[in-house]
Amino acid sequence: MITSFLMKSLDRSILVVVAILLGLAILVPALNLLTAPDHPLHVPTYLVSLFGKYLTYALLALALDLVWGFCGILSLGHAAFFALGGYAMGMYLMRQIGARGSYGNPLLPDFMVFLNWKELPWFWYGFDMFWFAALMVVLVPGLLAFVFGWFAFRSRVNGVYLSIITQAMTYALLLAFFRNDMGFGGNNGLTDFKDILGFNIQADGTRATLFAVSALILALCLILTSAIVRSKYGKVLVAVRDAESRTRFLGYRVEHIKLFAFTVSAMMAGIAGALYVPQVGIINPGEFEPGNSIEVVIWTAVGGRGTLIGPIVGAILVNGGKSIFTAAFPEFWLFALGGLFVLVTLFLPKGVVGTASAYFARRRAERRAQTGETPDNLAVEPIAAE
Amino acid sequence: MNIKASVTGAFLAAVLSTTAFNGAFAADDTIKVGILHSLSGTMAISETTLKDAMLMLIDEQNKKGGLLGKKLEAVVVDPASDWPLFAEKARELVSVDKVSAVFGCWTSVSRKSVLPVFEELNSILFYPVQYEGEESQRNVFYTGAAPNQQAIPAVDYLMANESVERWVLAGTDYVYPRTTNKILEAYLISKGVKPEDIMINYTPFGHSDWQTIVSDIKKFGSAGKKTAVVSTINGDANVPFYKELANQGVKAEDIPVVAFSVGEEELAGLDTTPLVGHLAAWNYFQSVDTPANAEFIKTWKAYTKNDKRVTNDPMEAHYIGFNMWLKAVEKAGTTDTDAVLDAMIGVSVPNLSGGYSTMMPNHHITKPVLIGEIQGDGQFETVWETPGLVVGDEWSDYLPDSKDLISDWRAPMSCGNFNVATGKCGGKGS
Amino acid sequence: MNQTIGQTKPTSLLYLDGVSVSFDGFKALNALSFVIEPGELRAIIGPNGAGKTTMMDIITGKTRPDEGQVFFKGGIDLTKKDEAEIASLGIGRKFQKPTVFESHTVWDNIELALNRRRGVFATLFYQLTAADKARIEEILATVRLSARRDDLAANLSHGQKQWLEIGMLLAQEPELLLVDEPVAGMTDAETAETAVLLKEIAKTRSVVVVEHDMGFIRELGVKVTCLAEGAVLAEGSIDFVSSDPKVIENYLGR
Amino acid sequence: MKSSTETPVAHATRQDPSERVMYRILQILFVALCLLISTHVVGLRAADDLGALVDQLGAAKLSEMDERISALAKTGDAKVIPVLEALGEGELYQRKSDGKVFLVKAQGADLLLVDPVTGTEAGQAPKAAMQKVKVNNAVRRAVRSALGGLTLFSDDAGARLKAAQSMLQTPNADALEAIETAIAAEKDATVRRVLDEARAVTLLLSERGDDEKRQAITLLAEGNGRNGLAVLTSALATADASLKPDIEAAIARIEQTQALWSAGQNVWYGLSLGSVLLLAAIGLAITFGVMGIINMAHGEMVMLGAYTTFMVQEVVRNSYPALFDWSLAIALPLAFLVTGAVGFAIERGVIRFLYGRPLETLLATWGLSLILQQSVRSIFGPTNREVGNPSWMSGAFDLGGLTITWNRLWIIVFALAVFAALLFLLKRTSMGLRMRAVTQNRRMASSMGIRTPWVDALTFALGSGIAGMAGVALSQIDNVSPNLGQGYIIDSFMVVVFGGVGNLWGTLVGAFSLGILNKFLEPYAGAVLGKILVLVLIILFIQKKPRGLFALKGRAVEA
Repeated sequence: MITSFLMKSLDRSILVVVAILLGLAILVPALNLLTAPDHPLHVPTYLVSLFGKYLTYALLALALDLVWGFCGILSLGHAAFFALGGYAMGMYLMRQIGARGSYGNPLLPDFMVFLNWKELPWFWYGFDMFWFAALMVVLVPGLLAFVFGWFAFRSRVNGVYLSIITQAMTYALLLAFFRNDMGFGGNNGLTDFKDILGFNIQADGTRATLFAVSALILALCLILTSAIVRSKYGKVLVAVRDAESRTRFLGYRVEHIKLFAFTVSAMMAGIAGALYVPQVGIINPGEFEPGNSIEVVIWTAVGGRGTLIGPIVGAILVNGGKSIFTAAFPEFWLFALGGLFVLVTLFLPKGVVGTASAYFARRRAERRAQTGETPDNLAVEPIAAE
Repeated sequence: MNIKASVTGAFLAAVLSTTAFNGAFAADDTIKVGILHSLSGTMAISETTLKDAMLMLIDEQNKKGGLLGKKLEAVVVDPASDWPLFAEKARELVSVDKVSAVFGCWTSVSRKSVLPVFEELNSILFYPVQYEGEESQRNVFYTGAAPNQQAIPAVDYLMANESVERWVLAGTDYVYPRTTNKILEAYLISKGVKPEDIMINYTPFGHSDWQTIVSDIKKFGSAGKKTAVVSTINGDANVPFYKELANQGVKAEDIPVVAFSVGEEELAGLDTTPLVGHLAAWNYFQSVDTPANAEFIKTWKAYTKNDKRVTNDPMEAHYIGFNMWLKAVEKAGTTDTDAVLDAMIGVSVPNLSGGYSTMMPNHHITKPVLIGEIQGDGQFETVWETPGLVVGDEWSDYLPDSKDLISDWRAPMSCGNFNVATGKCGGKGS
Repeated sequence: MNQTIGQTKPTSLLYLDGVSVSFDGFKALNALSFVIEPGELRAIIGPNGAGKTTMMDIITGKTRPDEGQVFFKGGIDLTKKDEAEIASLGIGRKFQKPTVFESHTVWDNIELALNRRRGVFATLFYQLTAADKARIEEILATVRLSARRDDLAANLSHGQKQWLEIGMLLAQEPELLLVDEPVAGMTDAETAETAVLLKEIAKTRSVVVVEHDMGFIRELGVKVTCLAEGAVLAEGSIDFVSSDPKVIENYLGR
Repeated sequence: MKSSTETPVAHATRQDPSERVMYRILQILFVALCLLISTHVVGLRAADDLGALVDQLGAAKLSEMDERISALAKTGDAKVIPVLEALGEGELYQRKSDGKVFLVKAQGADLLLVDPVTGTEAGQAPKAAMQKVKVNNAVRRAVRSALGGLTLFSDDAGARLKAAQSMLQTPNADALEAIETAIAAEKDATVRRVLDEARAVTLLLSERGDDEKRQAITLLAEGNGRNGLAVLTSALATADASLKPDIEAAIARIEQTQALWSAGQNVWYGLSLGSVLLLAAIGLAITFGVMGIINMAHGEMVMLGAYTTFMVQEVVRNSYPALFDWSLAIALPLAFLVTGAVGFAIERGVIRFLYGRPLETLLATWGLSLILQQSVRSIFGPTNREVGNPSWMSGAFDLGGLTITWNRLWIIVFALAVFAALLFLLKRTSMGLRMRAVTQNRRMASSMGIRTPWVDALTFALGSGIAGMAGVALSQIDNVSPNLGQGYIIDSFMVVVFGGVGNLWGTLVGAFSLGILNKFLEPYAGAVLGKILVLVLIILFIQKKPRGLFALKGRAVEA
């Protein structure tokens, strides 16, 4: 059952992207570790980390696309799920520092020592074990999404209202994590990590591995989402997006349908956050900023929502652009970024991938019309107007 | 097929453009200096000025012939008040642009974010802002004030000159105010202040509704003892705070407020007439009357082509840090990190308040501490000054866990957290 | 069991008694009572604002009545259930505006409507069986859409969308079908064909049709209920109702 | 000029403490008497000494200033008043060449000198030739208390009131007799009341008998002033055992009254916060609530309004300084026009292509907000800009035990006025009718001959213009920086959603209830936790009422 469920996901375009990701997972670390720094094909460690970061962003965008693109839930809370996953990982990394902190305290992280905390708060227990932290990475965002979604979907909070209350949730979490009394390091967050699973976090090998793991997990999540979207459940999701009350009158429990997608999506966002933290070396409440959630929406929109490849492409394009512009035009890059958002919404409502695939689908249809072939399924569903 | 082509195309384009772009910055015969200050986002308000100040300093140095016979070249990036982006940009500056030193950061969190990068890539950061201490890192030089160079002298002044007996410690809820207030609380109690005479209050960033807190301060101040507010309120929140103080009639003569994060830049956004007499503690004021400062202000106004631009303490910190770096590079004869790190310690350069500042083995510098009162024109008037220079104390003596720690980056100790009680490097030791 | 339940209740399929509901002071339904027998085809007419759609909202669980009773198949209290439960019990509803899943194919629309387990995991691991396939083919033939099975629903004509929606309701296998203005915007030929279709459907289940088109209702030739101001004005054959002076004044006259 | 002749002060400083107290009492009585008879005579007699005393200010260290100021005050000479005032204002300078002290006024790059004794102009001097006489808070306190003593007998009731208040705030036992003399002579009831309180406060610090002190305590207990509480608390430590129960009772009583008032004060703070929220949200209630555009650039409209105020004040300051108090009145219509025009352009340029796609307006307007922010940053610089409070918006007044600041009061009035005007516009004018028609049923409206694109653009411009006007008000209490709008956007959406989209009354009630809720939570939970709680409550509330406080019911909404 599971295999047939997963097999269904592997249509051509998904296979290609998965293959590219797997290729990158091998190629980039290889070029980084095995070639000399002056070799023309050498990938510097700087770029490995940078691309690793993009991949985690891509995973976050993919997670958002599952709920927004396919179910019409515009969540402005995905930055929160991402950050929670990141914090779970960060707490593990903090505990790994052990007695190597500035004060040499074997139990307490530095920020607790100099603020005179006497003992480790209860919610830090267990995070010295990787399996526990890994569990929390999916459980905490998943549980939050489940509880939040259970209330919200049951009360039929919809559309803009849902967006606004997810934003309120993110904002409340932002404020909460800012508080030093919470025991998460306040504004500074968690930083100064030393190693992960015993490997030095700054070593080239670790960075290359983290990149490979990010690519691998992104590929896995892509297959998973693709399987979800292409199952009957996925069709129900789109049905909910397009005509919620019709779905309800057909006897589907729309709140359950939404809740499942929302929870899975939050878990994926949490995993993205957990992969992100060791690669950038810091997690702090800034990740909860409501603006971050909106940015994720924009990556997805730029790439093309309702397509699975779109958000991946969008996240990489926008962040790549941001990396380049913040260095090349430090004073003016915001104009470029802002302009991009306006132009994409105006002229590319389906996003880059959506527009491209619509164009190719038309071409194929024309060719078919000439040769009289039978139609095959479209790789990408078009987006219905809201 | 087609989708594959478009996707791979897009991805390759992104990869190529990044690398190609970075290639364009390949090294030539200039010495590069990285400037890592936010030009957008919430911190742009403070940090943009420092970027301009650095560009001016580099410009001036090039007019004087550059360094080691080469021109200096500034590399400016925008980390956009986004802390992980600070780390990314720091990495880019060091490993792609190959800068010899970086001047940057404002918030503690941005510094914490880039620390591992400078450590890993072995490069140099000059950090120009007053901060909470509790840190000493091999690759970082702290040219702003440690708590003992700002907070403690300010409290001493209030106790001696205004006979303050009751204290409100009001701050934004982040690590600098938290640590400073912990240190101050311990210090005040050691001076015989009763715990019930200390009120501590934290507010979020950008807090704009100060009605309740100001009225609480008034109430706290009406207990018959002379009361003062020690404010570690951060940047943006200060303007509404001072406006509320002025409107509720809290006068400096009754309840003086001494601030550690309010400088000339922040006051530029305020009508300061109702605030005359409130205090700030810094290591530099624009009003300092020395020839060096007059020259600096003149150059600054000319460089920014704006007669109203003000100077402030972190700018002076960059001025000192930059000159120290120049001197150390000249002494070492190279920009090689290890050589410069060794050469830095003991370097002494004139500061803008008429003395010399020296880089100490703990990577902090010596500075005078000035207490100034706000004037009607948005400037400060120095009302008190430490008799000599104060050495920055990275590990506070008033926190139980750090009082045994010292830092000395000279060989053979070369340790940022040496414990004098156990005689080991690395905090308490286990 | 409730003592006040009338004797019609145990035998009737749908039983409404004294149902009232108001929105912001406006009384949309005013002590409405009426009964549908098993296998009955019933037409409902009435002016705009008479409460026809509100009545359907109440039966399908979209709106809760302020007072009154709604029972299905004798003992099932519909006022305590939500839309999905009511749909699973066997009440299908067709909206005034054709509502189909536009970004799905005609085939998928029917497949989604098929009366199978509808839980998250059931749908996630659902496999299309030969029996299901045959059933979908059958329904497609019934609603005359076999040729367009692979087209997106968005590309259907207005009338075809109405049929697709009816097809979806058939797939749902309801015992009671509520149909809101099925022929609005249809051509005359389509209207006639729709009447045939509905009569065919009514052979195996009860159907309630809300319509303005008197010609269409005459074509159906069934018992008619006329609503006005949230209550039943008249009930009987089309000729009886259309000659009622109250009906003429309220509805037909102007 | 520096050599000092023998003055009474010089004697006084050499005498031992008890004699000094006696001497001061005599001195004050003498001064008061003289003042009552003729200030003139004293003035003439002391004219020469006065110049010397004033000059001594210039040479003094900060720690010696206290003494010198009281020496000046003791002359009792009315001419001392402007000198002390100038000292407090930092307008007293010493000429570097001869050490002579002058009152100065800025005149271009130079300083205009005024002789402190004669009050006549004494030419100009470049800034470099003069040195400011240093002042700090201790000096200002001394000046204030000295001035209090000197102006207590002024002819101007306002000056006397100020003097009485300063004596109340900085009580000084030495001044007791002077206050009593003043009370005997005082006719003005307001001044008299303050003087009575000042006397009570001062008396507690003095060496007077317990009975008198007890009366003073009773008087203070009846008031609600914080000054009384401060004096009583400090008196508690030093008072005789017999007085202690009275003092404690009085303190308890004052604290009780204050606790009662503090609830009222919280309501006031809540109203004031609510009015800010209302102002911030009301424009959004149009663009989001009525038009359905998720306008993330709304905050930037507020910011543009604030910058318009800044521009207006710049022009006024530089060209028409006399009009400064009117600057806000000038800025209001301008801000409305500027942001309205920007809104109009945004609607025509971007938003009109996005009707029916509300979630995409979020993306486009977010992009616009980035552009607007960065534009302002490029044009005006990233730092805060100074926007001054006109005099009628500065300061506070007491209403019973409430302290009410003028700027907050005006902002509440303004918020309500904007609300009323908007309500009138929407409900009572044909423009409003057309706006409502278009937003409710676009097709129908256009078929009735309404030019819908035009109405759309005007509605959006209206919402933006109102946001701009809010910016004028908010510039009075917050930073004027490119980040200004960011701080309000989330709160604004919360208010509109909480109140119920599309319902102006909902926005009003929503804003004030959130404001008051916030201010009642703040004392218990702290500012941060209070805000978190409010957010959580909003989330829970939306579960209960998914369409806000004043949702439209019925099927029309869901169609």
